Amino acid sequence: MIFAKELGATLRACLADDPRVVLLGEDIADPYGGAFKVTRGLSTDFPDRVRTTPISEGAIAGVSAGLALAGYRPIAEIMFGDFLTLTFDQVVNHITKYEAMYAGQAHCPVILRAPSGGHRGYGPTHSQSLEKHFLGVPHLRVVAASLVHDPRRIFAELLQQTSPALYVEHKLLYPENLTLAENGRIGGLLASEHSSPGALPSVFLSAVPRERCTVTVLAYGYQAALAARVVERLALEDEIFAELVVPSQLAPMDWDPVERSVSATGSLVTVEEGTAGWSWGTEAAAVISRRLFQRLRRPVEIVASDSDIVPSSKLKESSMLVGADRIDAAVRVAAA
Amino acid sequence: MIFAKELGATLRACLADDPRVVLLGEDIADPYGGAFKVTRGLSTDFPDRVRTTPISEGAIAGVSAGLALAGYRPIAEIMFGDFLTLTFDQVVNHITKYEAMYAGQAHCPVILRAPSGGHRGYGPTHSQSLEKHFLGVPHLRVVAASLVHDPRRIFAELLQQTSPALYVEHKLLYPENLTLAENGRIGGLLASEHSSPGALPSVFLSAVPRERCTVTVLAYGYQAALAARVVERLALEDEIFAELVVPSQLAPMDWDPVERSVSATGSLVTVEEGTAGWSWGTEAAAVISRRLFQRLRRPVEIVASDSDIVPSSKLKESSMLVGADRIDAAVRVAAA
Amino acid sequence: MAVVQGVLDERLTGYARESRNERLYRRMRFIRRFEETLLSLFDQGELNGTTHACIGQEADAVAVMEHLRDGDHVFSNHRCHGHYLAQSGDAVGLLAEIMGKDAGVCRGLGGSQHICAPGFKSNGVQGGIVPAAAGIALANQLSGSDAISVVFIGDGTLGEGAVYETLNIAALWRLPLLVVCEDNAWAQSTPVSANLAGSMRHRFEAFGIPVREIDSTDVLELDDAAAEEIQELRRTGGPRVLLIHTYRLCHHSKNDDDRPAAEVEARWLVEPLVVHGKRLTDTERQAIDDSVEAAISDVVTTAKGLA
Amino acid sequence: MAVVQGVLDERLTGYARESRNERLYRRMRFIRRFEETLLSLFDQGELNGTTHACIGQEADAVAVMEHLRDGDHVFSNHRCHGHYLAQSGDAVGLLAEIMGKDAGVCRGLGGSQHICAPGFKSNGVQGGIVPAAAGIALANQLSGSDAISVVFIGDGTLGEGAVYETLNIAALWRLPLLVVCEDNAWAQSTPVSANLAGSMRHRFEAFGIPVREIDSTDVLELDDAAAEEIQELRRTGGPRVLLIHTYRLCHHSKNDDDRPAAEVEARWLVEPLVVHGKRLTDTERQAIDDSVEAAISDVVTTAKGLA
Ligand SMILES: Cc1ncc(C[n+]2csc(CCOP(=O)(O)OP(=O)(O)O)c2C)c(N)n1
Ligand SMILES: Cc1ncc(C[n+]2csc(CCOP(=O)(O)OP(=O)(O)O)c2C)c(N)n1
Ligand SMILES: [Mg+2]
Ligand SMILES: [Mg+2]
Repeated sequence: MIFAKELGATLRACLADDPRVVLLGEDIADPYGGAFKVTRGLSTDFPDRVRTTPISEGAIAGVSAGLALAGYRPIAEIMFGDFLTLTFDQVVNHITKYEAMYAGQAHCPVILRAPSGGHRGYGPTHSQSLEKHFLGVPHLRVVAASLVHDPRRIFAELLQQTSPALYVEHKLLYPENLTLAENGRIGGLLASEHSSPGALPSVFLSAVPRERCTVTVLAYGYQAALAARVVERLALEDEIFAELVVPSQLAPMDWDPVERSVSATGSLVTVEEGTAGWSWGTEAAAVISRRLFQRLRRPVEIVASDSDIVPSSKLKESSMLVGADRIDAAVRVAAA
Repeated sequence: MIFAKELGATLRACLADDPRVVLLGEDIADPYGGAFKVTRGLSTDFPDRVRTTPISEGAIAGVSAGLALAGYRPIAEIMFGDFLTLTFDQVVNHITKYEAMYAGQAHCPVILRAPSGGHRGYGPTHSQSLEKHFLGVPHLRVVAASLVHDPRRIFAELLQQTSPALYVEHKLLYPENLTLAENGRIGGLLASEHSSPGALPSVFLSAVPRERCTVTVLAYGYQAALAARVVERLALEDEIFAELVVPSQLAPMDWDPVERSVSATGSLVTVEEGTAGWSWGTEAAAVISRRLFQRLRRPVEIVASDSDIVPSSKLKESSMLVGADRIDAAVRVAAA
Repeated sequence: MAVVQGVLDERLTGYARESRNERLYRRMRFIRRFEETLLSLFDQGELNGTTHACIGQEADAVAVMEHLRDGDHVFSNHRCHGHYLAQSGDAVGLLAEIMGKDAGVCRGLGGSQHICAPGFKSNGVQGGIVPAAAGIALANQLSGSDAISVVFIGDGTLGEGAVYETLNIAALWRLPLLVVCEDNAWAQSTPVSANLAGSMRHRFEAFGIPVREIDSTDVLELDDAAAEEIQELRRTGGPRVLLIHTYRLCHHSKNDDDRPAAEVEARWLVEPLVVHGKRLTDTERQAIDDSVEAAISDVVTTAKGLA
Repeated sequence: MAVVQGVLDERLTGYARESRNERLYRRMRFIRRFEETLLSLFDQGELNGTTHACIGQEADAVAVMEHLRDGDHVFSNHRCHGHYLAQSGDAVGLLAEIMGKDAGVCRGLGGSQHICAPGFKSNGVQGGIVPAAAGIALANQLSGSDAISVVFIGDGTLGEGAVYETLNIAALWRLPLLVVCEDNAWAQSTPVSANLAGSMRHRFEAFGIPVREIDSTDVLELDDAAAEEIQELRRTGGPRVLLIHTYRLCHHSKNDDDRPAAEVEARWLVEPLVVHGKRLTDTERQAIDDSVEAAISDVVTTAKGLA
């Protein structure tokens, strides 16, 4: 149940089940199978519909747009999420515009996949979590891979939609095991799920029932895995009880599960690896501060990486990026 | 004192005073002088340093980056702010990275100017206020033109810095008169200024002294001009007193003036023309909800345009974009 | 002409019984008068926003659309009215759209530069439509159809990197894409000489893409060229380029023309309606002009009456 | 070689007294052994992150840098070690950088792909460095200097639109820019044939830019070509292109090589050190190899000892 393999199997199933699915991306064809090997084996079995492209991120997105407008379901890999910058015009001025500006007469359900994030020493241009800049693009869904969401469900859902999506995959997830809920548990934590109609699911994780938790932690992607460990440890070692909410969809965001949790705990910590300022957590803080104005015990804590480049040096990188230590510290403060 | 003319005169003074200043952009040369005529006359007087470029926004930003790295002070016009999308890679992965990732051994003080905003019926790809996606890019200053800030001071300050900046100019400002404070007044409002060290100034506007105001309105650009009218009218007609804070710099944001005002009024409304969600006002709400957790009388109101395309039809456009009506309604609510 | 929106008016789109020469003249005249009417509606303050007329370039649109079929797709740019009218004949839908009406072809949301109808789309952001058109061509290739994808770009748009990224991919994958490059000598206020280094033709050929280059405002010449290129594209796979040197007679958008008056005047002598109009008798021409005029006037009345 | 960081080691950068052939061999050997050492340090787990070695392409870097002067500027890409070492000789600064040390040339912030030193910069994002290099060339032109700006790109980078946007501007404005395109036959896992349609040479010539094309791993041939191109660039203004067909002998970054073994083996027979090494006697070669070896070993020791 290695995440990279599961994701590859998901894409394989998409290709097998739906003849409209086309995979595009740099170096995604066999034998290489992509920089992170997610697509390995797929071009061998679906040579027409799994295509290595030239190094042209803008055109990858643009050709995907055309495919989608023509009824296909392109899933394009942008080798490093850092290079999503080169697709920004296509995403903002083309892909997400068509359906709305054409009064619903066209659809452009492009899915962009982007291996993202740091902690690997790849340096300033190969380690970023740039998804925050795509949040709030009208008509764009931003979705994050995590270990508690089955990629099969996510892609099945995305392929049901006619709207475009950006799916970010933190690189550190690839070698990890998917940890889906079994019998209401994930590892040492209670697990349950919330799905508002039309929204992708969020997962709740906590050591004890919500009523006994004094803080809500909202996190996605790899940071959600880090946060889960923190939540588990704080419960075991310090009897600090937190409920972790892990959404799969970051924007538009289904705030209901967060609101439900914070209504009980009275306190919120948001966690993300992107840089601080105008970030995912910012919107969470704004929304929850508004919705639960009188019920918040204390201000929302936003945990994000420093507003800076991601250094190459391991030491400097890990002090610049959010790690378990920062999460731990924030949860302790906010649980009080 | 027409804003477009003042801005043109500012750029002329920059060229005259500093031989390192170079202007680049599409159709900026004479006789055309730019799509909004801001640069008219400049290429005639500074033919080497005022250059019409091909239609290549990415390269305009990239060539500017090289000029800046080599010690020049490029000021590039992106004809419509909508096309900033095409400069996103240069801004995020090049221009704002160099100084930090090179450990201070290089500087890249590119200034991008971008005529932005709607209300002119130009349709979905020529009316946007995309600056929200540039907020929170580490090491990028985002600055907004307004009628209460002298562009001469802004550009003088930006040219003092070694960091890059995006300067957004709402198109509707061009034909308006600059309204700088005289004897502590702007029109019918009291005016004063706050400058934290190292930050660009913010202007305070109110009909009565702050102590008597029951709400703070935070707005920039053209929306600040709309908000000023609302503030003036509400005071005159309904004795609702608001203090308007108009920053010139949107990111990183100097929150002190906002905090100071809201400390007195206990209530905040933010106003921007960009679309709702992960917007400028979101960060304001998050920060002020935190800083003034116990002092806010009510949740922060964020006024932003609908999360949608900007329609071409005049009627549909004005109902989708923020206008005086929405500001008025929000201020009334928040003043209570 | 691929697909029709709403009710077609043969006074604008042509009659089965008329000669090829009459038909082509009528169709160009239609576009010309539509745009001139539009500009005067702007001047009268009846329209807001902006617009880019293709006055002087009507022959390109008409010639290309003559050879498209149902299933083919046209992607156009900011200067899309002529392309759209030649493709669809839908004058009322377009005018209502530019008037910002609900009855417009995109319910007034898109406006002048953002048009969508079966087999047709446009977007006002330069360059980015080219990969989209290639994606549509790829869809055709994958589904085994012989439909083609056509994209119109201007000389100035050769400044955008997206064009080259796409040429490379289209050539590598042999996509059934026809790029029609309308070189009208100017991009907004900038002459080709200040915008473009080297050779337009070689820009495409460097990717191994065949280029048919034609310096003409004669719709018959253009029609022949388009016919051959489109036939070759369907027969051999693509991509191909039709590079047309022409001229824009009107201002870029509205009231923004600083070009030398003598240059513009000289081009009025060889504009498509003049060149092709000579092939008709005065009576034939007058008859068409009158019927187009009446039809356009009906279009305006109809569009004004719509919600 | 333009500028030197810290203390130069002539065992690596060359001695005034030695012959041109010895010097060129030494300088290539330096780069080769630096990178091989780097790869083994990675294997030993001494380094983290990633790296792209230029093993097989050393002659390009050495040939070009021989003809640069103070004031010239080099912009390089992800595969920048050879360029940087040939330009600066600063092995300790680079190794310390890749080790993530404060003593590194960018204090460990940039790492392998993001190097800055006087007259040199690199960035690991393909394409976007080309306009920056053009901007530096424009700065030189504006200030009336005869300094030039050099940018290195790979064959695969011809996929990026930014390259073409810049070629157009550089040609229009006659910027003193030398584009060195190192075609090493592969881009990561993708052969040129799957990445590039048409002709590399024509891609540049379409912009009216002169191209010097050379299929060689012989540093003397490359050195002559670079000398002429750079001289012409300074004399006549720019831009110019030096298009080198060469080969990457190592994997793309680390342990990612699926190329046909026979293809790679064949290229080992004509790699720069073999080709040029034949011009030296065994004794001469051995002497250089030994001195480079000792110096590299000192570099490693020194770098390891730094904070
Ligand atoms: C990405 C982008 N940049 C700039 C513009 C503004 N603009 C609109 S039309 C135009 C000139 C286009 O010239 P050309 O491609 O020759 O087409 P023409 O207008 O001559 O038909 C420009 C610069 C735009 N629409 N999109
Ligand atoms: C914009 C961007 N896209 C993708 C990559 C990932 N990448 C790094 S090197 C490389 C291949 C480059 O090939 P080429 O230009 O031929 O240079 P070479 O590696 O062969 O020296 C790719 C795709 C990148 N660094 N930047
Ligand atoms: Mg043109
Ligand atoms: Mg290569």
